[in-house]
Amino acid sequence: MDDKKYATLEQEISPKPPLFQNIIRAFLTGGMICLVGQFIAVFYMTFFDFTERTASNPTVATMIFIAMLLTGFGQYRKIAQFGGAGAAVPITGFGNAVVSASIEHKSEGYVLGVGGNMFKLAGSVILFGVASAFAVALIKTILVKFGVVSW
Amino acid sequence: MNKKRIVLTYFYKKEGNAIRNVLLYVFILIVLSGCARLGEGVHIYNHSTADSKLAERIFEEDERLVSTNAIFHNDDLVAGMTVKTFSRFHKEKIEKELKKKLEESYPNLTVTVSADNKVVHKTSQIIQDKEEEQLDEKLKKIVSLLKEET
Amino acid sequence: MVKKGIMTFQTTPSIASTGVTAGPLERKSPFNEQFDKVYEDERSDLTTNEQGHAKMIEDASMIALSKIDATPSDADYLLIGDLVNQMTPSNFCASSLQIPYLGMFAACATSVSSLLMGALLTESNLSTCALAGAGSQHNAIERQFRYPVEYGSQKPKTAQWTATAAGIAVVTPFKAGVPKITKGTVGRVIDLGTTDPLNMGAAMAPAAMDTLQRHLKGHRTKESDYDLIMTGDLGETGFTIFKELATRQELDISSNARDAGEEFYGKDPKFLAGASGAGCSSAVYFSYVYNEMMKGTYNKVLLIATGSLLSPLSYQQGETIPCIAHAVELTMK
Amino acid sequence: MSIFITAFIVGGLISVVGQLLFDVAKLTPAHTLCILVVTGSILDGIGWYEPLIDFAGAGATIPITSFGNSLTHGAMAEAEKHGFVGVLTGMFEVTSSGISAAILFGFIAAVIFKAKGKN
Repeated sequence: MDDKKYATLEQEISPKPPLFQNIIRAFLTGGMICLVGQFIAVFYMTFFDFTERTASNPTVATMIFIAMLLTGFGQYRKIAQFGGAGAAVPITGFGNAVVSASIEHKSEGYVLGVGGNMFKLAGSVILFGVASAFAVALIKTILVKFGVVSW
Repeated sequence: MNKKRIVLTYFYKKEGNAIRNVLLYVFILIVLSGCARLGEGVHIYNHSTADSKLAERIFEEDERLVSTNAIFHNDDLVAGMTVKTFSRFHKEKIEKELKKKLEESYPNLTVTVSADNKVVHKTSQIIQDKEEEQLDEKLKKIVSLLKEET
Repeated sequence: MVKKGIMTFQTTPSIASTGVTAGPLERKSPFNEQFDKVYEDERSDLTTNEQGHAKMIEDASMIALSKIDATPSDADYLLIGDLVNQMTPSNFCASSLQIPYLGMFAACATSVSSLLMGALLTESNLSTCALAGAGSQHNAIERQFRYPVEYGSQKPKTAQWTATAAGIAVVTPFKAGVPKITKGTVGRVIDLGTTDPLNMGAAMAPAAMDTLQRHLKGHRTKESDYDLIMTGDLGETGFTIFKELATRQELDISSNARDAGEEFYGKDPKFLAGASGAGCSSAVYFSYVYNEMMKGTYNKVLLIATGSLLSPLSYQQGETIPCIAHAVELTMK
Repeated sequence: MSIFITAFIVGGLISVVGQLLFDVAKLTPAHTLCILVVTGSILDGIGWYEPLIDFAGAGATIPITSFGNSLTHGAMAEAEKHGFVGVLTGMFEVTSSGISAAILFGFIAAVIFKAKGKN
């Protein structure tokens, strides 16, 4: 049996991801997390001196704090198995990636283990965030200088 | 061994409580954030010598607004407004437009217009409480909050 | 007669006793009753996962030895392996047991490859008591091959759950009343180009089929001669493919083929396609299968343990997943 | 109060995009998140992300796309003031509260918790 023949056989037999169900679940989970985030944002706006713009920072920090608790108590994994991208895409997923790696590498000590491996999974997101921010800002600056667009 | 299990089950029970508590807080938040506001329409609190009729018309004519709270105080005009759901995409544009209109109508006043939730909330409070003392300070604070960037 | 990996053991080395240990989660397994020791704590009350892993293998070895009233000083060889980098749990276990040690690695097929090695040493009169087996610990292996344990990623239905278990068998020269190792087949590495590390069953099924065919052909036996043909950890998906491949090769294994990985957690959908890991096959082979043979339920059994020989490095570099399967035939007579 | 509804819907839809990248494009979580971050950054470059935040609130600030947006926004704000030099200095000035929070809470979690293999 050659590779191609086997690949078709494997495709036939391996259960497909239930796309529709996964999408619904991702929508509900992602929506739910953002809804909780919105409640927190409103909370900060109502009781503290934050505007819509400035409230997003403490909101994100609070969400990551919640993600830390859920990860530590072993619940985030279950939410992610149910919600898929709905749990990975919100900032809580980023928090989960950092927190889970930290907990995991605690056994190697705080410097080499936690410090060295904290961004094992989330590091690529930071890299591409910073790199693309630089590229986009540079391109926009050039375009503005040439008068193609304005700020 | 046994002791450890007891501690563990305690934590698991705690966990359930924690989730319930979070839901409770969320519920409280809905209630709190829902009731501290003025309803639809234009609410003007004039604490100055300026004529507020003009402003009222400007706000009423704009169909994208749901509610407006405008406060006139000495040389300041601070307005907080709620924008219709899909007009929120153009929030900045609406703010700029209205600011320009108001500045044309009231050249003597310093105009601050914002669709920010916080401003709406604060202005609602001031109008509802008919606050007079420290009004100056409170308005200054609103303006300074808006200037913060991050 | 040794030819192209086909082995026949004339002296029929015997499995005098076995020892199986498992983690707390493995209580959910239908084989739970058969395990010799089940820990309350997944780290065996030690600090790190890897220490717990080593302790688990060590305890299994001690249990297996104690059943024949032996001590580590009576054992001639320690043939064990696991899936952690450089097999450190096995190394630490060997360090505390002080039995002459040969580290074995065939990924999840280590249970059978070590058994074959033990039988060879016994057959050639070099050993009177060899310990063979393997173990795996969920946390230590998941972290090694996949993501941190608490990381939330949605696993497909084809993914398997690494079992926390260790199984050790004591291989001695012929002994009456216990299962005997009569034949074996050393597998070839089969790679049909699959690349999905979350569908290992599909990667390993062709290797299992290749070894089964070679075993049947090399020893001139028929699939119906066996009371039980048990694969190691193909899981639900891999086992379905395995049965499909058998049908295409015109082998009828519908009545006697089973998979240890698929049944390990009682087909609980929470565990997706079932169990995997070196501990999965060794725990089932050396507890359930061994006990059933002792009871007389099965007389002739073919064990095919499968292993996928990948590393996190190799699949991140886009390599395919090479797989192996070793077979051993046990008879009660 | 329609902000809650829009937050739910927009947040859900961004997650659905992520799920499609998982299941249809067969990408790993890391690749998917990187694509979303870059997308957020580009959307901010053409000035679409801020209106989305105005529209959906946390529905746009909680998904990882906002991470690219906030970094780009900071860099562009500096660039607007100081030109090309601003792009560089802006990069060093902007931070995301997400990163600092994740570092801090990650460390706290490492002190408090231990990984469990429960299912």
